[in-house]
Amino acid sequence: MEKSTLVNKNQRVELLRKYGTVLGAMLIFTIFAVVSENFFTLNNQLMLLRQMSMLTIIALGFTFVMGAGGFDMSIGNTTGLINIVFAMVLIGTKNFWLALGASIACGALVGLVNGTIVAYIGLPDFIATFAIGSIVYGLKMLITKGNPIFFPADIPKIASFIGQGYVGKIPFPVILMLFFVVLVIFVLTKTTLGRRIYAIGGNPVASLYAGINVKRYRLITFVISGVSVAIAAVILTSRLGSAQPLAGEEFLLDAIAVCFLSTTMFGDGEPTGSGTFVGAFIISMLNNGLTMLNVPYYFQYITKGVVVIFAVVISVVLAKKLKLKL
Amino acid sequence: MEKSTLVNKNQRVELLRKYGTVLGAMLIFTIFAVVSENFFTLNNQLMLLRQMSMLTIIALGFTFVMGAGGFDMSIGNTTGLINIVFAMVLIGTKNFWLALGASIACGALVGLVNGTIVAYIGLPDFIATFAIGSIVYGLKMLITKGNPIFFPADIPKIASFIGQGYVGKIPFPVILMLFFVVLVIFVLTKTTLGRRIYAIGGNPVASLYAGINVKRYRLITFVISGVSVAIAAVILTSRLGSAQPLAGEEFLLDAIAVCFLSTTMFGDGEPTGSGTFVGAFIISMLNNGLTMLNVPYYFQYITKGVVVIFAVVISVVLAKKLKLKL
Amino acid sequence: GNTPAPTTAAPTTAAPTEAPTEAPKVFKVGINNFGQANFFARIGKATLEEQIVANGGEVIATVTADVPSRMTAIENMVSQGVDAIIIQEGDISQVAPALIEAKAKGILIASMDAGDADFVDVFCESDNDQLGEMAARKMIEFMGEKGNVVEIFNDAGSMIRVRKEAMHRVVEEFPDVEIVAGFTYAWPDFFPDGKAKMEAILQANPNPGDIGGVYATFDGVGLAAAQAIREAGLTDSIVVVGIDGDPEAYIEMAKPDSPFKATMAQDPETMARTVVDQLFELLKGNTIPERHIYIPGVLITKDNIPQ
Amino acid sequence: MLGEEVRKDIDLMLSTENVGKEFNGVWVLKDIHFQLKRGEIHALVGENGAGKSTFIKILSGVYKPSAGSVYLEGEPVDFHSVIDSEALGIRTVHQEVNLVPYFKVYENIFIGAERKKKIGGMSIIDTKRMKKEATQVIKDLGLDFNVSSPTLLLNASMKRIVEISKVLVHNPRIVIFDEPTTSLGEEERKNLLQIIKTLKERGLTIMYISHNLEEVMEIADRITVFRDGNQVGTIEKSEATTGKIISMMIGHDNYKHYCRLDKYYCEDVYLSIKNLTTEKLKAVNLSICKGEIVGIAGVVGAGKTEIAKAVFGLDKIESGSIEVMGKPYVPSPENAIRHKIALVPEERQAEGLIPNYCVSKNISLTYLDKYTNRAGFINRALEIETAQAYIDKMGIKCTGPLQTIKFLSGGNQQKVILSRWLNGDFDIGIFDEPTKGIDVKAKEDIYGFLEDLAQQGKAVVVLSSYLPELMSLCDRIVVVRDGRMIGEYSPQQPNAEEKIMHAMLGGGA
Ligand SMILES: Nc1ncnc2c1ncn2[C@@H]1O[C@H](COP(=O)(O)OP(=O)(O)OP(=O)(O)O)[C@@H](O)[C@H]1O
Ligand SMILES: Nc1ncnc2c1ncn2[C@@H]1O[C@H](COP(=O)(O)OP(=O)(O)OP(=O)(O)O)[C@@H](O)[C@H]1O
Ligand SMILES: [Mg+2]
Ligand SMILES: [Mg+2]
Repeated sequence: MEKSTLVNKNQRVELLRKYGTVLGAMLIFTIFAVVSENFFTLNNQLMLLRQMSMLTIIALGFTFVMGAGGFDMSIGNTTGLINIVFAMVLIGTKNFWLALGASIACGALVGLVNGTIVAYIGLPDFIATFAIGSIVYGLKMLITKGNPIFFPADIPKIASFIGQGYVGKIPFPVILMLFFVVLVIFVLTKTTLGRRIYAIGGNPVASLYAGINVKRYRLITFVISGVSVAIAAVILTSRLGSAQPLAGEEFLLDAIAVCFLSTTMFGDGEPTGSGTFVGAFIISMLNNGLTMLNVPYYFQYITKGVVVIFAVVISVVLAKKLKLKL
Repeated sequence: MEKSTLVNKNQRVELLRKYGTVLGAMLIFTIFAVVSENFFTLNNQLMLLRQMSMLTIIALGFTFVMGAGGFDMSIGNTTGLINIVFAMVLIGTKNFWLALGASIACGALVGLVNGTIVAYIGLPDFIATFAIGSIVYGLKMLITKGNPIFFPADIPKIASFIGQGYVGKIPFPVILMLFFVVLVIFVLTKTTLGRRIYAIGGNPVASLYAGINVKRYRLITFVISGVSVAIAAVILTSRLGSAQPLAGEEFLLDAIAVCFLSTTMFGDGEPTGSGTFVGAFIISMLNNGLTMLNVPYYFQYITKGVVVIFAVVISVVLAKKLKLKL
Repeated sequence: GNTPAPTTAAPTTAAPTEAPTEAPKVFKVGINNFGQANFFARIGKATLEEQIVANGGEVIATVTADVPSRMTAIENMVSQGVDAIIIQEGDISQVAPALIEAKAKGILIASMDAGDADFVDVFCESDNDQLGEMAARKMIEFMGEKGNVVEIFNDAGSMIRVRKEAMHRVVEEFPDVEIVAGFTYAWPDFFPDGKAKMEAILQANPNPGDIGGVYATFDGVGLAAAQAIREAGLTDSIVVVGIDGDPEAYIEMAKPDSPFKATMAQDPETMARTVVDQLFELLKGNTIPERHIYIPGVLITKDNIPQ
Repeated sequence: MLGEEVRKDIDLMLSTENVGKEFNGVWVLKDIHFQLKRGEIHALVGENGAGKSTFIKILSGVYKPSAGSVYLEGEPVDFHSVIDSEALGIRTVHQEVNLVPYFKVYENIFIGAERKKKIGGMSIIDTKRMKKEATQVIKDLGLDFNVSSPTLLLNASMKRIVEISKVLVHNPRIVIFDEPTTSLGEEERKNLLQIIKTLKERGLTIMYISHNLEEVMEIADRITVFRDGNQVGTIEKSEATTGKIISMMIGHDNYKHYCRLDKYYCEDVYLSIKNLTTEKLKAVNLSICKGEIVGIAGVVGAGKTEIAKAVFGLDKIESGSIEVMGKPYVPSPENAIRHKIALVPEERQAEGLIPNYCVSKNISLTYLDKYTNRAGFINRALEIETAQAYIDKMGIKCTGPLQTIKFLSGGNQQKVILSRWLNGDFDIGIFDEPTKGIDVKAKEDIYGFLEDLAQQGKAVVVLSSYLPELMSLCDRIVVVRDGRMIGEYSPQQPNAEEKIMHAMLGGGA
């Protein structure tokens, strides 16, 4: 038996499968760096990181939901609701921490509602969170009638620091994002919470038989998603200096795309913390690089679609060589 | 033991599970009919049916995709592309049948591309069709730069009849819709195609072992979805008297909601033709009835969300009494 | 075209001499608003509603964000027995078939900044071509008639396209002015998207002088661009002009370090009041002097910001 | 009715009174008075659909009983979910394998029982320890494989071992095994029985469900027999004989052992496999004729299933060829059906069942054209009629052809899936472990059906790791080991069984 050559070949394929999307990302990165002189500058890279910070944080929360085999369609609308809650409490109390607390509570509450009807009542997650998203949309329009809320001059400094501040040369949202990326990678790979979430996503019946409280864990993933939406919304509001009720709706589809990209990397068909980071980088890099190259917007959409397909193809085609997939 | 009463009780529960959502729909219908004097008039009902015809036809195509366990995120953008193709060919050739043929070919092509990369290359359907949708969006904006295309005066009569005509008192799109509803119910329940599609949705591995060409059938479902989008887009364009590149994007989320509602009715967790019809009716009836009652638009979103959740809850809670669910 | 409204009786100038004895009919007026994302839409809608009530009418208000839904909303309003429909923003011809059907039932049609069509009985609008042209001229004036321009637009809005084209026309006149870059904002989630894209443009053109002017087709994206410019420290070398007269734009312009230098203010309140008043004249069976009414835009700079 | 004092009997671990369960108005369990003594191995036997799995699902909290109560050490218990029963030390190795496919073996073993360590006051999972303990548990079961390999790549028997290990790491007091030896080979089976005995010595109380009465006779202290949801009786091992158990199970005495009478000798070759090489197989040559029954024997993991998969186009062929009646054949499932080749998969639940389909739709699936007219419409009446015929013929316990298959018992699901192919329009049928999970009596019926197929002139290939069944059924037996053909034997030749065993196990054994 030529076991060793077989193993080596398979290991190479396996490596490519896990890192294929990353390679694809690096390729695009290189192209941008070569074609646009201003792309690969420290300033632009820092800005890119700052732009992606909110999407990344939302997608990290979504990673938990998707890791447990679920789906959350309410994140886009919830972002807008929390923008408003944050601004209203901040302007009303002039207390940043109170506003932050209210935002997180509000995000957790939406997550709790989602989680309860999905995990405990047993509604299909797609339709349930979609309906909750619709309710949240109605609520925020009811409150604001669509009006944005701009910060007055006398709000606490920290409220603008969160989204606009710097630590040295590094934008504060970037630091926040990296903190959460590391935290999520840690939780998902090193703690029982992460193990169990993936177990539930992989086989809910097996998890139930193993004595895992499947319902409770699924609920938790929705709450995590809600809280991460809240954090991202606070950064967004601070970054924009105003609460836009409709800002953040674009995050929904982008976060979904990011998490699906994430599933093609590193892990074995489940989204990972690091994969989500790279996925968010790919999506944000495309937005940034294509705008810098002044590519007409319709070509941007075409390019984005093509790139996403290629990045995923690399992983999927290689995964197929390794095992039977349908 | 009182076997007979038990049987009766369980049969009642089973009936409620299958018809719970329908009951919910009837309840809402009755409320509208009582509260709004204009709701339950022949004219309004016919108009309601006409309004729902395009959504229904798109959702019927989606039913095939979802029946086979898949997902198609490209339908919204594809609608707009076909609006344009139809109008351009119609205006260019003044030949309705040519324009119809081109539209259907275009829909089938998008479906073929979706199906190929999903079924044959093996990309996750959500991300792949999402990316294709993005490419389609870019293409249609590239062609039109966002400008609508208005019909000139000299287009063939039939081109406006499709969307605006009447047969007796009945709007022609309603007749088309009913035809497709019956056709789809028939295909899904009575033919081998339908049987195999649901089998694939139920267990793709087992279907493969049963000798079903799983890839080919999954491809077919995407083509069906593309063609049904094309038909709906032709009706829409005819109805609007112009091709709007962005018209139809809302169909995506509505069609998804309709198909998920459909899974809660009649069948055993898979979407059915009749369920899709009722689902589209629920969504459209809410739009219509709430406007009749002059409910502010934000309350409409809230009400829609609440009603969808309740309709699904009725089925799900009852289904639970019947069998073990996680 | 200039078709007179079909309900027109004789060309009267004086108020009708009807007997005030019979109970005045309460007219139901349906309004449809395109999205709720910017100040123009909101103020316009609120004023329309107020003014209808002030005229003794009953309001049926709908808000939709895409064409098929708008058509559905129109049909639903017709079913409800409205006497008139006001379409605010968007492109009225996109829903022509539904409105023609409504018209056939004797319902009056009004357009508020939503374009014209031969079935429209009253049409009030800002002259978007004029708005675009004046904003562009002001921008070029601020730029000293030379330099590079960034345009922010979205092809999906008809008035946005008109404004953009007007600007292109003006730029043609100045050999030293060139449009070098541009981007489309997402709608309705334009603010974060507009800001992120402006940041990317500034990274691609990082030096003072690379860009001289930013032409924002409406104030909302102008605000987002101004934020990005301020954060990039390029306030002194770039001028932003917008269109709308958004109160938030006034606040921005009032700041001493703002790159936001001018906006062409529309007057949604006057526009809404005018359209409603004219419509009620027609409903009461009177004639109106002018079917197509322009509400002129006002150029606002730091020096004449309204309070 | 037991009195308080009996229930509190120090020897009584678990007992039930009047326990019953109904689904959709059908009582599948009635009045069960069951007693499990501390430290015993208690076997539960009965035909497919007798209610065994349902009963243990009640004991483990998956289902709530519709009637009666469960007592643990004399105290009434009311389980709302598996979590409750597991908290009290009851663990179950379920009939169906339930693993997370992409988890590594040790990760699956420790689901819900993750080992943790403290680093800087933070509790994180201790991968090293889990690997070590997992390796040990598997070693205790007499096996040795890499606990870091993905579960996805394991074969059926190894997955079963993982399931058992999963239960053992929780240190349970009561372990319930629901048909744990299906899909195990002889070696593993022996090891497992040994393990169960060891567990008993460690003081665990064990319930054991099996269709293999030899196993039951070997390890059980007491045996309870279910029939049609009723408890027929409980007997001590000393009073038990296989014959007695069978007659308690089926309710009468006239039960015959299947024995093949006519033997067939190969004439015209239908399918020939030449130098077939895949990732697992090495130059396999095999010819199969119409009318014969060929057995393929081999230990677990020898490559039996791989031969079948290659022929059916499910595995990539690296070299070699396959011919059907002398003409080249390109394997793919669809092409296989067209060439009248059938494959009845080994993992019938995962690879056969359409869970939401009713019994009749499951039966018609592969040969749907048989029920379809020229215009493509399915003849529902014919479908139902056929299904009813198989329900009667195979003794499938269900409410009728329209019952959803996921509500059937494991063995009855197997029977339905088997019916799908038995009714098939094939010339060569490859049956991978055809009697897996099937009760003693039905097993004999299935042997009869296979022989009928051969009588009709079809080629029948039976893949099995249970040698006795091949010995009584086959015209010839081919042995594979490590992906290679080792030899061909006739069951009639002297010392056949010994020679075959030797070939299966290789030089060492
Ligand atoms: N020691 C091992 N470690 C990991 N995987 C193994 C090992 N032994 C066998 N396998 C896996 O098992 C598969 C071979 O099992 P296969 O199903 O072909 O055997 P079989 O002879 O049909 O056995 P059975 O049907 O009795 O399980 C191979 O795909 C291989 O990946
Ligand atoms: N969830 C359910 N819904 C309806 N009927 C069920 C359900 N579960 C089991 N049954 C029925 O209960 C009966 C007993 O099934 P059970 O699984 O307990 O049998 P078993 O003795 O374990 O059989 P096997 O040997 O085939 O595994 C069967 O007739 C089955 O159809
Ligand atoms: Mg069982
Ligand atoms: Mg096998």
